[in-house]
Amino acid sequence: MLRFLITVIRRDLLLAARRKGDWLTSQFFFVMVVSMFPLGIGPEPEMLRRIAPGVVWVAALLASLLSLSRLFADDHRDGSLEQMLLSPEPPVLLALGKALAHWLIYGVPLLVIAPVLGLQFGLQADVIGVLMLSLLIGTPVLSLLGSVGAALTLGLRGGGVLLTLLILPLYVPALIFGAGAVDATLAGLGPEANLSLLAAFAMLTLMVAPWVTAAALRISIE
Amino acid sequence: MLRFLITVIRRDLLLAARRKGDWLTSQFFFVMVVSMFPLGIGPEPEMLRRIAPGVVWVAALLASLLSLSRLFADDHRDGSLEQMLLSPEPPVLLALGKALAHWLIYGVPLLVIAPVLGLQFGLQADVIGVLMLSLLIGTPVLSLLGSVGAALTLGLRGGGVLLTLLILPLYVPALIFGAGAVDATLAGLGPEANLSLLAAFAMLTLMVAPWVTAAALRISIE
Amino acid sequence: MSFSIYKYASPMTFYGLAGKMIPWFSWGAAILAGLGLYIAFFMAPTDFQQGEAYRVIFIHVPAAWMSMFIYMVMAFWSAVGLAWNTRLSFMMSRALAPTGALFAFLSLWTGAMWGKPMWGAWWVWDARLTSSLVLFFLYVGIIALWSAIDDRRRGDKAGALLILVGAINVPIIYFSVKWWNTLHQGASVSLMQAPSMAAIMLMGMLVMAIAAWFYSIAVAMVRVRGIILERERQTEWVKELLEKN
Amino acid sequence: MSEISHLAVRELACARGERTLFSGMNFQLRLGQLLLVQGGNGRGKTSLLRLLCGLAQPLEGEVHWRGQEIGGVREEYHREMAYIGHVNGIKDDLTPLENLRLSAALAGRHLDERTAEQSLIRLGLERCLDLPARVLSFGQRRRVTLAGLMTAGAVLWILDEPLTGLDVHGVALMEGLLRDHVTGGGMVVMTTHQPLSLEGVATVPLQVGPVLQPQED
Amino acid sequence: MSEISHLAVRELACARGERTLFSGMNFQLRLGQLLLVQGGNGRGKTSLLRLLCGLAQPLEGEVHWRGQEIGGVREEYHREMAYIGHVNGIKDDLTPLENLRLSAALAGRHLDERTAEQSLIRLGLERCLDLPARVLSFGQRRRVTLAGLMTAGAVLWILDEPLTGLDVHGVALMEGLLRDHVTGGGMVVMTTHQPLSLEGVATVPLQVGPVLQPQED
Ligand code: HEM
Ligand SMILES: Nc1ncnc2c1ncn2[C@@H]1O[C@H](COP(=O)(O)OP(=O)(O)OP(=O)(O)O)[C@@H](O)[C@H]1O
Ligand SMILES: Nc1ncnc2c1ncn2[C@@H]1O[C@H](COP(=O)(O)OP(=O)(O)OP(=O)(O)O)[C@@H](O)[C@H]1O
Ligand SMILES: [Mg+2]
Ligand SMILES: [Mg+2]
Repeated sequence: MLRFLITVIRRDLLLAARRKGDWLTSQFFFVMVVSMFPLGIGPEPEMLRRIAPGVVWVAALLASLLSLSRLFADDHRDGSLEQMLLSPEPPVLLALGKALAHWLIYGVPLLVIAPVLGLQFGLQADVIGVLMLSLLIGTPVLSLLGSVGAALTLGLRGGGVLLTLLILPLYVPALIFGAGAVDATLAGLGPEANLSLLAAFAMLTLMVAPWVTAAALRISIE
Repeated sequence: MLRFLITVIRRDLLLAARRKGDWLTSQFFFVMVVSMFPLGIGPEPEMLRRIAPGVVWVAALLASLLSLSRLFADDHRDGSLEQMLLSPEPPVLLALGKALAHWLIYGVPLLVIAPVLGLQFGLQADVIGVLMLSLLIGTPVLSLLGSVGAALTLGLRGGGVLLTLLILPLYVPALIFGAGAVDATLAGLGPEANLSLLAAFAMLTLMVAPWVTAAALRISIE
Repeated sequence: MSFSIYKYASPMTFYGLAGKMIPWFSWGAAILAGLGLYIAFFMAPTDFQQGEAYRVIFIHVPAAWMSMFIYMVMAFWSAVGLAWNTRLSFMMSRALAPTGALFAFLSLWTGAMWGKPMWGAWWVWDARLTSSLVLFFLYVGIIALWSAIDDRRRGDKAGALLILVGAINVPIIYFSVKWWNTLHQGASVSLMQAPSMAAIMLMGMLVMAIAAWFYSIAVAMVRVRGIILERERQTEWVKELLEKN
Repeated sequence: MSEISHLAVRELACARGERTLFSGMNFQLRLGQLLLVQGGNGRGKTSLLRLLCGLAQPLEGEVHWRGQEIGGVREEYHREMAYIGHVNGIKDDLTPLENLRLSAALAGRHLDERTAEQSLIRLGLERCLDLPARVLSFGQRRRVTLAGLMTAGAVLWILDEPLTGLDVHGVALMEGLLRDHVTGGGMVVMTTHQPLSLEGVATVPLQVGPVLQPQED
Repeated sequence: MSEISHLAVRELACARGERTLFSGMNFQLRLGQLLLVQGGNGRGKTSLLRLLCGLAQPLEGEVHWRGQEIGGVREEYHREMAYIGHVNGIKDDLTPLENLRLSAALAGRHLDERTAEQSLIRLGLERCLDLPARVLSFGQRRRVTLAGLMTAGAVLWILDEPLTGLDVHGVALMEGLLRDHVTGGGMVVMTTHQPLSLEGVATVPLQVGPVLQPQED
C-alpha cells in the first residue's frame, strides 16, 4: 500500500525532473502573473501592499490550475493511466499519490518564491511569514481539489479551461482564508482564526478528494 | 489566397461551434478570474475601482493565453496541421487565419463581457467605454503574438506553461498601454495617448507576427 | 425481477406520471404567480424608504431561495443515482440544473437592478451577493461539464460527483465568504435585516416562492420527459408511444 | 487444474452511443488456450477487450475470473492479468528501461535492471536502451510495450492488435512469445487483422459481428 | 511523358539525433510506378517519407520534382502530392463527411457532398457518416483518412503504413485503390510491414537499412 503510494509519487517526480524546463516554467508563471499587476495597476506602494496577499494567492491558484490540467491528461493519452488503474493496488492511492506529487512539484516551490514576491510588494517579515504559512496549508488543498477537477475533465475537449470553471468556485474558501490570514496580519489582527479554518478545510479535503478523484477516474476512462 | 484565409477561419469557427461548451467556458474563465480578485483582496469599493482596469486586462491576458496553448496543439496531434502545411497555399496565410479565428472566437466575446465586469467593480460609463476600446485594439495583439508563442512551443512537453513564459513579456506593452488608457481616464486624463500607442503596437504586430508564426510552425513540426 | 423494474419500468411509469403532473403544477404556478404579483403590486404598501423599487423583492427573494433549494435537490438525486445507479435520478438532476441556474441568475439580476437605486451601485462585494455568484458559477460549471461529455453514462456520473463535491462545499463557501466580508469592514452595506417586515409582504413573498416551486417542478417534469424519450428511444414503449402520435 | 474455466463470460452485452455492438455473448477460456477475437473494423473488438479488463462496465452480463465476478476480485484479477491496448502506455520522457521498471513497480512487482534489459534486447531494442521513448519509431515503441508484457508474469494476456507496426521479425517474435506463453499454461485473449501462424496453439476463435469474406470487395 | 522521372532523389542523407539513418540514397520514380520502401522498425522509413514531402529538411542531398528541387516548386508540388502519416490528420469533432470536405477546401479543391459521401461509402463507412470521428474505432478512423486520399486527386501518393488497423476487407480495398492509381498513371511511395498483393503493378523496392530475413528469430 504505502510502497505503491511512494512509487506513484516517485514516478511523477522522476517525470517532472525529466521535463527539465517545464517545472521551472510553472514557477515563472507564478512570478510573472504577480509581477504583471504593478504594470496594470500602477506603482503606488501603499496600494500594492494592500493588494499583495490577494494577488499572490490568486496567482498561486492560477499557477496550480495551469499545471493541473495535465495531471492526468498526459498519462491518459499515452495509455499509462489505464495501466495504473489496472494495477492491483487501490485507485484511491493512485489519486492521492498523484495529488501529493503535484503538490511537491508545483506547490512547494511557491513557498520558496512567495517571500521574494512579498518583498517586491513591500510586505513586512511577519506578514511574509504568515503568507508562507497560509500557502503551506493552502496549496495542498489546491492540488487535492484540483485533482478532482482534472479527473472529471479528463479527455474532454477544452479540458484546461473547463477544469478552471469547475474548480475555481471550490477554491473560494482556501482563497478567502488564505489571503484573509495575511490581510488580518496586515491589519494588525492575528491570523490564527483564518489559519485554523484553512487547516480544517485542508483536512476535510484530504479526507474526501482522493475518493472522489478515484471514482471520477474510473468514470472518465470508460 | 483570400479563399484559403477564409477557409481556415471558417474551419476554426466550425470547430469552435462543435465544441459547444468549450467556447463559453473560456469566457466564463475570464469572468471568474476577475471575480476571484475581490475575494483575495477585500471588498472595499474604492480600492476595487482603482485596481479594476489592471485586473480586467490581466484576466484578458490569461484567458487568451489559456486558449492559445491549444491553437496549434490539437491540429498538430491529430496530424491535420501537417496536412494544412502540405497545402499549396502559403503558410503565412494559415498563420494569419488561425490568429484571426482565435481573436473572433476568444477575443471578441471579451468585449461584450467586459462592461458587466466593469459594473461589478463600480466603474463609470465613460471608463467602461475606454476599457472596451482598449480591449478592442488590444485583443488582436494578444491573439497574434500568442500565435507566435503557440507555434514555437508546439509539441514541446509542458508547452502551455512554456508558452506563458515566452509570451507574457511580449504582452507587456499591450498591458501597459491598454490598462494605462483606462487608468488615465479614471484619473481624469485623456486616454488618447495610450490608445494610439496601443494601436501602433497592434499594427506592428499584425505586420510581423504571421510571418514569424509561419516560420516557427515549419521548424516545430520537423 | 426487481432489478429490471428499477431499470426499465421506472422511467416508463414515471413518464406517464410526469405527464399527469405537468398541467397541475403549471396551472398552480400560473395562479399562484398571478396572486403573488397581485399582492406585490396592489396590496403591499409602498415602502417609505425605498419607494416602489423594493417591489422587486417579490421576485428576488423567491428566486434566491429556489436557486439554493434546487441545488440541494440535485445533490439528493445525485447521491441516490450514484448509490443505486438509478437512471431516473440522473435524469432528474439534469432536468433541474437549468432551472436552478436560471433562478441563480435571476436573483443576481434582480439584486443588481435593485442595488442601483438602493446602494448607488449595481454590485458590491457583499457576502451574500458573492456567495450567490459562486453558486451561479457552480451551476454553470456543472452544465458545462455535461455539455462537454458526449457519453451519456459518463456525463451522468461525472456530473453527479461534481454536484456532490459542490454540495459539501457550498456551506463552507457560504460561511467563508460571510466571514471574509465582515472581517474587513463592519458591513459596509448590510442587506436589510427585514425590519418588522409587513405581514402582507411576507405573504406575497411566500406565495411567489411557492409559485416558483411549482414552476420548477413543472419545467423539470417537461424536461425529464424529453430526456426520457431521448434516452429510451430504442425501447419498445417509446416506439409505440411515438407511433400513436 | 487446467480443466477449470478461468475466464468466463455470461450474456455479455455492450453498447456504445446508441448502438448495441453485441449482446448475449458467452464463452469460457481455460489455461493453455488462446482466444482469437475476430471481426471487421468497428465491430466492437476493442470494446470487448476493455470489458474483459474491467476498464469499462458492461451494459448487461458478467465477466468471471476463477468463478467470481471480476468486480469482486479486482485486486487478484489485476495481479494475474496484463493488457495492451491501441495506445502503448509508455512514457515518452523515460527510456525503455525506466519505462519497464516503473510499470513493474506500479503493478507491485520488482524488476531488476538485468532482466528488464534482457527482455528489451530480446525484442531487438539493444540500440535504444538509453534513448527517451519519444524519439523511437512507431514499431520500436510497440516493442517496448511488448517487452513490458513479457516481464509482467501475468497468466492472462489481453492484447489489442499487438502486431500493429511490427516488421516481419517483430511478428515472428510475437508469435514465439504467444506460443511459449500458451503452451506454458498461460491464457491469451487477442485481436489482430494480420495473419498469424499459431500451429500447436490451442486457439479458440470468437467472432464479433458478421464474418468477413476476404477479398470480397 | 511517362518516361520522365517525376520524383528523383540525389545523395539523400538523413540523421536523427546522433545517428545517421541513411546516406547516399538515390532513386528515381516515374509515372505508373510504385516505390515500396522496406526496412525493419526504426530504420528510417518514416523519416524518409517526411523528407520526400518536404515536412523535414535533409541533412544532405536533394529531392526533385519534375526536375526541380521541391523547395523551389513547393506550391505546385503540394498540389500534386498527398501524404498520409502514422497519425490520421482528421478532426475528432467533425464527422467523416465534414472532415473530407474541409481538408479538400484547405487544399484549394472543391469537393461536393455527394462525391465525398460516395468515397466514404466505398470505404465501408456508410454507418458512420454522421458520427463525430472521435467515436469511430481505430480502423474506421484510418478509413476516413484513406477516403480523403481517394478524393485528393493527387498524382503522387506518399503513404506511411496505410494498412495499419485495417481488416481484411480494408486491405483488399486498399490494394484495389493502389492498383487503380498506379495503373492509371499515378505514383505511389509507400511503406508497410504487412504482405500486400500487387500483381500487375510496376513496383520498385527500396531498402532502408539491412534486409530482414523473415522468421530468422
Ligand atoms: C446581485 C445582488 C444580490 C444578490 C446576489 C442577492 C442575493 C440574495 C440571496 C441569496 C438571498 C436569500 C438569502 C437567504 O434567504 O438566506 C437574498 C435575500 C434578500 N435580499 Fe438579496 N441579493 C442581492 C441584492 C439585494 C438588494 C440590492 C437588496 C435590497 C436592498 C436585497 C434584499 C434582499 C432581501 C430583503 C432579502 C430577504 C432577506 C431574508 O428574508 O433573509 N438583495 N438576496
Ligand atoms: N459514442 C458513440 N456513438 C456511436 N457509436 C459509437 C460510439 N462510441 C463508439 N461507437 C462505435 O462503436 C464501435 C467501437 O468499436 P471498437 O473500437 O470496439 O471497434 P474494433 O472492433 O476495435 O475496431 P478496429 O478493428 O477498427 O479497432 C465503432 O463502430 C464506433 O463507431
Ligand atoms: N533524437 C533522436 N536521437 C536518436 N535517435 C533518434 C532520434 N530521433 C529518432 N531517432 C531514431 O531514428 C529512427 C527513426 O526512424 P523512423 O521513425 O523513420 O523509423 P521507421 O522506419 O518508420 O520505423 P517503424 O517501422 O517502426 O515506423 C529510430 O530508430 C529512432 O530511434
Ligand atoms: Mg480496435
Ligand atoms: Mg514509421
